Amino acid sequence: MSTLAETPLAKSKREVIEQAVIRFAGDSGDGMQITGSQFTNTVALYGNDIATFPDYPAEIRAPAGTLPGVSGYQLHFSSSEVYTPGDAVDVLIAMNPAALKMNLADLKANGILIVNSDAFKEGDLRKAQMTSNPLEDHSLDKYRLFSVEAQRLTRAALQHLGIDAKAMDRCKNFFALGMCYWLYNRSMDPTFRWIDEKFSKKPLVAEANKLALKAGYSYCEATEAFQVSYEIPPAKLEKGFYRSLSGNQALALGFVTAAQKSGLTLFLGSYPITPASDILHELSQYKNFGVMTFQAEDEIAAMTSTIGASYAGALALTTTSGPGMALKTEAMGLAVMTELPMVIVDVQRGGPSTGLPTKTEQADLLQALFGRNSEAPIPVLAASTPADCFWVAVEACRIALKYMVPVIVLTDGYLANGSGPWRIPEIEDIPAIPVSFATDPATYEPYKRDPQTLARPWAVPGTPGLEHRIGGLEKKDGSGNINYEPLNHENMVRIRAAKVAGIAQDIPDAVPEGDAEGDLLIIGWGSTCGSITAAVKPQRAKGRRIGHVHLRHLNPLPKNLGEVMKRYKKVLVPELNMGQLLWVLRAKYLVDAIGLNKIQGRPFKQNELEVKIEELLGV
Amino acid sequence: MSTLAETPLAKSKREVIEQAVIRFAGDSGDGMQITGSQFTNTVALYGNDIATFPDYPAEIRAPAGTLPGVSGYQLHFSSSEVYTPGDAVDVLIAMNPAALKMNLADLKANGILIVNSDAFKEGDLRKAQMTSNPLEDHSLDKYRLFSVEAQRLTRAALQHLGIDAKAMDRCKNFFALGMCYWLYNRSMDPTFRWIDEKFSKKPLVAEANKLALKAGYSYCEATEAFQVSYEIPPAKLEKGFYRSLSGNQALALGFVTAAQKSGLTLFLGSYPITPASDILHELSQYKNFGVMTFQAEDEIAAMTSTIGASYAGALALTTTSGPGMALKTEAMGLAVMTELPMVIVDVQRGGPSTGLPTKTEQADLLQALFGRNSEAPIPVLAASTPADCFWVAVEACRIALKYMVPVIVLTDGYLANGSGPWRIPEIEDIPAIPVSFATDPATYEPYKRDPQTLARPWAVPGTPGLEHRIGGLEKKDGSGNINYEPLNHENMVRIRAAKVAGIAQDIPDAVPEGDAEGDLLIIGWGSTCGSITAAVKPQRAKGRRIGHVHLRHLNPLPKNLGEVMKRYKKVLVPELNMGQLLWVLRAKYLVDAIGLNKIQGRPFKQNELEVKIEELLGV
Amino acid sequence: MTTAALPQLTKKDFQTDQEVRWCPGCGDYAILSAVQSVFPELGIPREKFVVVSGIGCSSRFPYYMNTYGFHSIHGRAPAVATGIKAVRPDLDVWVATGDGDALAIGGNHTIHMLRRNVGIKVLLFNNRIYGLTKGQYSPTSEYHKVTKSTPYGSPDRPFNPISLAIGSEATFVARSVDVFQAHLKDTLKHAAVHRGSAFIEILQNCNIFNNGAWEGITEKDARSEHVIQLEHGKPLVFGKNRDKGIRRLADGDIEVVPLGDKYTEKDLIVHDAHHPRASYAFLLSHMEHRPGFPTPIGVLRAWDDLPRYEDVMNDQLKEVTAKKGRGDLAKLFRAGDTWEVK
Amino acid sequence: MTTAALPQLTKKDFQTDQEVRWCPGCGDYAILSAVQSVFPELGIPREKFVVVSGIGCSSRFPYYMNTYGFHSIHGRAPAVATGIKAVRPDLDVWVATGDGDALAIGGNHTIHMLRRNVGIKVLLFNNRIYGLTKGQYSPTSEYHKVTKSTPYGSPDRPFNPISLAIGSEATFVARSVDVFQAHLKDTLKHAAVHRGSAFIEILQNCNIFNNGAWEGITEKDARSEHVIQLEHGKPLVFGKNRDKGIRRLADGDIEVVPLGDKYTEKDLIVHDAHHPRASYAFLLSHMEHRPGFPTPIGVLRAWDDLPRYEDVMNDQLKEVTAKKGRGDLAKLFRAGDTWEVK
Ligand SMILES: Cc1ncc(C[n+]2csc(CCOP(=O)(O)OP(=O)(O)O)c2C)c(N)n1
Ligand SMILES: Cc1ncc(C[n+]2csc(CCOP(=O)(O)OP(=O)(O)O)c2C)c(N)n1
Ligand code: SF4
Ligand code: SF4
Ligand SMILES: [Mg+2]
Ligand SMILES: [Mg+2]
Repeated sequence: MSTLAETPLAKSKREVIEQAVIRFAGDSGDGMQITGSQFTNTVALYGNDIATFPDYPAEIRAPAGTLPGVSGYQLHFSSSEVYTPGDAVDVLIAMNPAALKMNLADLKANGILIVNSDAFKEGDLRKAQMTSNPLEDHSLDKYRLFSVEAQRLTRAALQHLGIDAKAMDRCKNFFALGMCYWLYNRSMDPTFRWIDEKFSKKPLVAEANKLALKAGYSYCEATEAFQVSYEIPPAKLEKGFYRSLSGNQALALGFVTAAQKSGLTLFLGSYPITPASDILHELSQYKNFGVMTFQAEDEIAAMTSTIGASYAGALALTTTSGPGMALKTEAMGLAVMTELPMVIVDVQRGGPSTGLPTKTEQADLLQALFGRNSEAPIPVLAASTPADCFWVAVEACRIALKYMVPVIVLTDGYLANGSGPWRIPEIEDIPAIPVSFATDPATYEPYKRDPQTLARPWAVPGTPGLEHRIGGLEKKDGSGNINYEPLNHENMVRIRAAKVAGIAQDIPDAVPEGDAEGDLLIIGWGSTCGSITAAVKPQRAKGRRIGHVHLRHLNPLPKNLGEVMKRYKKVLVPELNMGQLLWVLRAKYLVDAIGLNKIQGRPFKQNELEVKIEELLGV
Repeated sequence: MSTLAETPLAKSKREVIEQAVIRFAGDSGDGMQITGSQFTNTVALYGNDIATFPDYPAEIRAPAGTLPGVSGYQLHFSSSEVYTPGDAVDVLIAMNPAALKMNLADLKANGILIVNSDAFKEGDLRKAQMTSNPLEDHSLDKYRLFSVEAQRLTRAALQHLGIDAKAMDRCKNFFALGMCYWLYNRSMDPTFRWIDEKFSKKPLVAEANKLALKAGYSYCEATEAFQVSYEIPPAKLEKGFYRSLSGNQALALGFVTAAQKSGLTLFLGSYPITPASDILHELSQYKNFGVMTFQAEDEIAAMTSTIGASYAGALALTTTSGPGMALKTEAMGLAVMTELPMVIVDVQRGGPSTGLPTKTEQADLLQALFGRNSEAPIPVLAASTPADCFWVAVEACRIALKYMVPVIVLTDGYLANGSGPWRIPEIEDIPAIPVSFATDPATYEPYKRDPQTLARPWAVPGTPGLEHRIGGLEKKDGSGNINYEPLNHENMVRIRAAKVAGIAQDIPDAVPEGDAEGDLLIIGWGSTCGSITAAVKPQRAKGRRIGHVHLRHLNPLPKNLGEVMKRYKKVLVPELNMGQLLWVLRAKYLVDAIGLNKIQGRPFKQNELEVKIEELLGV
Repeated sequence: MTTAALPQLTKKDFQTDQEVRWCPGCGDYAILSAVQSVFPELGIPREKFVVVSGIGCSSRFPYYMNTYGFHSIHGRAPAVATGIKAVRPDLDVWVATGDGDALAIGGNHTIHMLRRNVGIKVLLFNNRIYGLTKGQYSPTSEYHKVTKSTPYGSPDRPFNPISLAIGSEATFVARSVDVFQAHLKDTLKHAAVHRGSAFIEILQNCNIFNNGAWEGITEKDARSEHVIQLEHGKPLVFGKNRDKGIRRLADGDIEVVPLGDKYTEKDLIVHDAHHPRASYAFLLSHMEHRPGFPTPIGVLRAWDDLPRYEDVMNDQLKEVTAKKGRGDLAKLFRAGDTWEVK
Repeated sequence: MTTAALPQLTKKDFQTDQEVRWCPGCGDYAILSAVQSVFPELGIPREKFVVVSGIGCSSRFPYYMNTYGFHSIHGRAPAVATGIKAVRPDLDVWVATGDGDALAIGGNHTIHMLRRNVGIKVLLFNNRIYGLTKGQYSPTSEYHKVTKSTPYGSPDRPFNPISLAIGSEATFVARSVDVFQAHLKDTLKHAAVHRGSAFIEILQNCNIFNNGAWEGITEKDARSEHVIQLEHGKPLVFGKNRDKGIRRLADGDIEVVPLGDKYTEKDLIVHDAHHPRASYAFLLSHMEHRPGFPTPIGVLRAWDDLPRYEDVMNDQLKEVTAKKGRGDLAKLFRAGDTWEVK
């Protein structure tokens, strides 16, 4: 915190507040994702609880200054627990008119609006399809507008470096970041460190960025622009070491952990696809952990190479998003038939078809459950927060290896790119994942099962005496030979189903957060966890009797779920789809659960949930 | 009927009976499928109602004489209505020990068993894994065994032709067929005609087959082998011209009909797969009907070429079975997004994965409904009998063209290969399928909808002034431009769903067969129709109050279905899967319906259904 | 519509009102401009053009062409286009695709379309990277390339798209470069008149994720030293001063020779784009991998003596109809054995 | 296990108790027998063999080999095998596949496996038909072929599997024939010692659906007239009386010449299977389409100077580990900025 300390105390007022929501918005080329993640890193290091929501366009780089080119990054940070990136924004940084137009609706009345006034020339306005200049036409009067010549001021600060105007302009996001650090009384040190590391080979660029950052900070200091600055004390999180992780990073770490805990080589067969590609990028760096990544020619090869790697004894994994999952389904049937352990990650995105590639959605649940020919049951897990992705990855591997089954993990674009604090576990506290390979020719039969788990033995090529053949045709129970007998087929179909259903005995019961019985049970899954938690809290504070079950295991479901539902008068299932879990719960439990469905490529707002809760409770 | 008339009246007794079930079984190389279909053709021509069930091994030709090599063909023919190929068999023809072993269990006690005794030598028995000769060890005593030296007698009859032994032996199935014709007093003429046509270029082969046929017939005549022969009078079917069709043939005819009725070119993009390939084979013959068949490099190309053909203005079709359907799912999402009309046929087979390729199953319903990424609703139809395949094909095209949607048609291996009588409709009685292409640039918008059907206009390339772009990204309502706005997305998802749901207004209500209200409603779909009908009849005759709804439209469901269910105390859903329609009905109607599930690669037996009915009715 | 009645189209007629969403500086702009310039010169009514694409930066192409356009799914453009062409052989169907789209996920459709000789023109934008997904290596990326997904270098040897196309029996194979506008337009025109499948690899710069991938070819100085421009009937000469050429050796192989005293243009291979056999083009396609040899651009092979797939299909329909008469549904219904119930 | 300790394996060791389910007379039997004869001679323990297949008659192959076997799904064997090889480079992985399996639905995996040079041996049973699905034409069926799905003749030009493999940068390409047992075994042995991808097209007779497809090659008389047996270092001679040969022309092309007064073996091309450049093999691969030219069998190309894919992958793991040390999970967890809550 040295920088802060060195800075003479500002004359402006300092207010201590509990939390804030800040959004950086600008052109895709303006570096908003970096700006946002630097701010996040800084507040997280300081000890605030955080939740982030990056939101960027599908196009690599839409024309500069246009509406489709706007990129945003939202952060909610707080001295108490944070569940969502926040519905509405306290501070909006808009680097150009297009960013202003696309984001203003979410700024709270009287919220702080920082704009780069240098980008509001006639041409800029036209690109944003604006007919008059909002900085002049009083349309922003209900906000606390801070119109800053960020570009000119940045250039002024960097002039002496002798770099060209373009290079100087590229630093103006750090000018804005400096302003925000001042506004929230934060140290610039973490970002200085990051800049030094990132541009270690380009000292001039490092210098420029650091100067821009300082310039923004000093600008506030000198001009007393804001009158007031804010202090958000550290949150009282569970004790321990923390780190900020995105969902994709957390997944990658989880799989590496499971590989270490099981003593297996991790093999990833994958084909890049938004928003799952980062898992491939992450894992391709961990070669010294024995992690092998294979960038396949398509999703089918990704899936089938994963099956091959599993057959050969690796902890095998494939990662994709909805359209890629659709391509894997035939091969997933083969994984079911051969009963080999592996994990299939689907980072869901908006659909159908190519849909809204960078937007979030939860609409692949039914595909995960049923998207294969014939009866091909697969366990399905879903992560609820970025950090939870780590634990879900470990759990998926545990189930896959223990039961010799493919396991599907569902996350989504919101979890994948959003980040939150992850409490770093002690390695010893993570249970080992025992694996045993068959080696004894005397007792080996390819489809002889463990009576407890119904798992078949894993006999990898290279093991003397266990030579055997497997494949996609129906197998004789026990021997695994091809078999088309009617009763054997029925038996095998039922065994495969029973094996998956039996996992219910091996997972925790559903324990509602909040009221253990009452008027309303909310059942959620996946990335809606934060929004639901955030909505339930104030509602319960108003005396309403609400429970919240957030499902990690979607197949099989916790064995007590039916019983839990009976303890409440109503059941609400909020989903970012047209009601997929709802459908499953209705079919399985014949419960007249009610859906709250949003299909906008965006998470729920806390408020949307609260409105629905109140509607259902008739208050 | 000349042959019959010329034959001096047999001295043996002739009994008039109502119906019979006959099964031909032998090695795959023995020509059992031809034998069976010739017998079928003959009795159908005579006017009996029929239902057939061919059952053959997955292997092209397993080793001769082995159990996996056995091929069977069962026919149920009757002077009254026939619903199934029959549970148990009155007459079994077994050409070798393996065929005997695999089929004997289905022969009724005291049933007629004709065996080719020449094939019961030691080596033959060994190949069938038999330790003693059943023709000698009295294990067949409870049947009326006719042990006939079919091979020797055939050779004797053909000796003078100067062909080799192998060629002579190849005719022994016709010897057996001749015997059956005698047994059921049938004319050999239709088969003579077929032989003459089939072997028009090989007169010696034709002669040999005809002689073998006559030899079998005369053998019975001369030896009075059977003592008794049977007469099954023609059935009193609805008036009209009839023809025997397999489900695959009926589908092909239906699509040609829809093409003619809509005035469009029929385009089939397909990749061969059992048991769907015959549709491709059939349609590839209809070139003078303007039918274009494209054998693609895989199912993905089959599906996407179909999309291309639809875009270009054809009535586009793709045909496959479960594993191929799994490969099409990503592209089916594109079909949903681009709202182009086409039909996707899935001839279901046993699974999962490669499964039991030649066996039947109904386990792709959930894949059809949900097997795509995100919310991608598609109408789903199912055919209930081979002849119904014709009408379902026409209906699928009607819906596709009227609503501008892809439509899925489900049949299965049992319907595909089984055959039944098809009442030939008058061309004029089949309604035209009106199609209109957009042509007016002044009013054209790619996603402007018909307010009634919600269909978008069909503007095919080549139309001046309507140049436009479509694709898999989310579209702006109306213009069809790429659009990622949250509310537009939600709106479009709901419109696509509403369009499909709206078809419920355009399909018949569910009208139960049998009792319109009562103790039990049986809801079925697909190929179980015959078995359910057959089971309900005797149960109702016993005074039990049962209704039967057989669903042709599985998505959307008939709009009154929920109301219909309420009129019965219990609902039973028999399916050849683990309960897929059951799942849908429970979710949608919250009705505690009960499943009867069989996953043996085989249709229900009438008896299995009756047992379940009685169990549910507590009788 | 007769050709005479065709309104004179201009480049503008082929531009759409859609904002072009490529990064500033992307090579795709140049390709778009070239195509928009060439289309009006082809004498084909605008409504007869269909541009089909898969997914990728390059696959946004159809949105910017004021023709019929289909932005399909990743890798499947050749199959979608085949369906269109089969049904409507009169349409002029172009596929815009990337090195990932056409050669990774779509490799199978590409090679099958080529072997079938479907009358489709394929513009393969080869930037040796996955642009849209932000920088993973592609099937044309160099061995050992460091990318987002290969921080320690890629373990894959690349395809040579031209060699692969020739191995797939392609009847027209050409290469051009985004920034060589005149050459690119010329190459497009050659492709446009080819009746069968035309495969055009366009070297394209992705200035965001793989900037300078083709520098060795496009740099002013490099251009003439490292590139050989193939022209039918002309000898294989290259070099800034046209001072180098390619000569046949006795063992069938080729060598680069300096032009001057020992060798003159007469000693060089004369380019024969219309050679009936593919082995000559194959040899040319592989030379860029050899030290000292230039990269060939232009039309390597244009052998148009084979029927187009869609024509064979449609001719079959006509022939069978001529032979059997137009299908009569009533007759078809009653084909085979029928019986009457009275 | 050291090689010295290896028990002497025999053909019998590689036979399973499964009933072989191919039609009597099918060419697959001969291929099975050849492979079962060659495997014991390779000095590799039986448990190290893995045979992977897709779907088709040919793909039932693994069931009859008493090794590890994986009968996967249609077209995907190369990808399954790549997963196996990546993880376990010590295994000897063979793929058994058909012309439909490898070149129709599986075309993409085949070409990508070849370009990557994954150390897998591919046995492509080419019967020019889909056997298992009862007789539709395949990507190697002749143009205009009448089959179940093409009653009026197929509109597709076939792939030449050898040319396609060479266009895909295959490092080992060979051809043999089911009934040429000695030649087949010899070819298999060559493939077995190749470290990179080995692609072997085996002409196979489907006596049920495409009987006699290779008659022009296998018939006693035809054999020596229409087939040329390539042997490294030997001149290209063929003919019943070894009276014909293949000679290079000045323009790089080749011609068939009679041996005798005018030409002797010295004038002929000497086969160089280990030529670093693929164009020679490509030229050979295409000659069978020309009148008067024979079909080449034997090893067309065996260029083993390139690293295997799986080795590059595994070496990267080792190198990075050597450089960075074995991964420490606790350190990885704490990488980047962390903070403590007390
Ligand atoms: C089924 C599927 N898998 C993956 C993707 C993600 N994806 C989109 S474009 C692309 C590759 C693009 O590379 P290229 O074809 O070279 O086009 P470029 O962007 O470089 O022009 C990938 C992997 C997708 N859209 N769909
Ligand atoms: C996804 C899928 N599509 C189609 C099939 C049907 N099918 C099985 S094998 C085969 C082709 C077999 O031909 P080939 O590979 O040449 O093998 P052969 O039987 O001739 O040895 C086809 C189309 C399948 N099993 N799976
Ligand atoms: S990412 Fe590369 S290829 Fe894509 S638009 Fe930008 S510069 Fe062009
Ligand atoms: S169908 Fe042909 S390829 Fe298949 S087993 Fe029979 S003969 Fe062999
Ligand atoms: Mg690219
Ligand atoms: Mg084949």
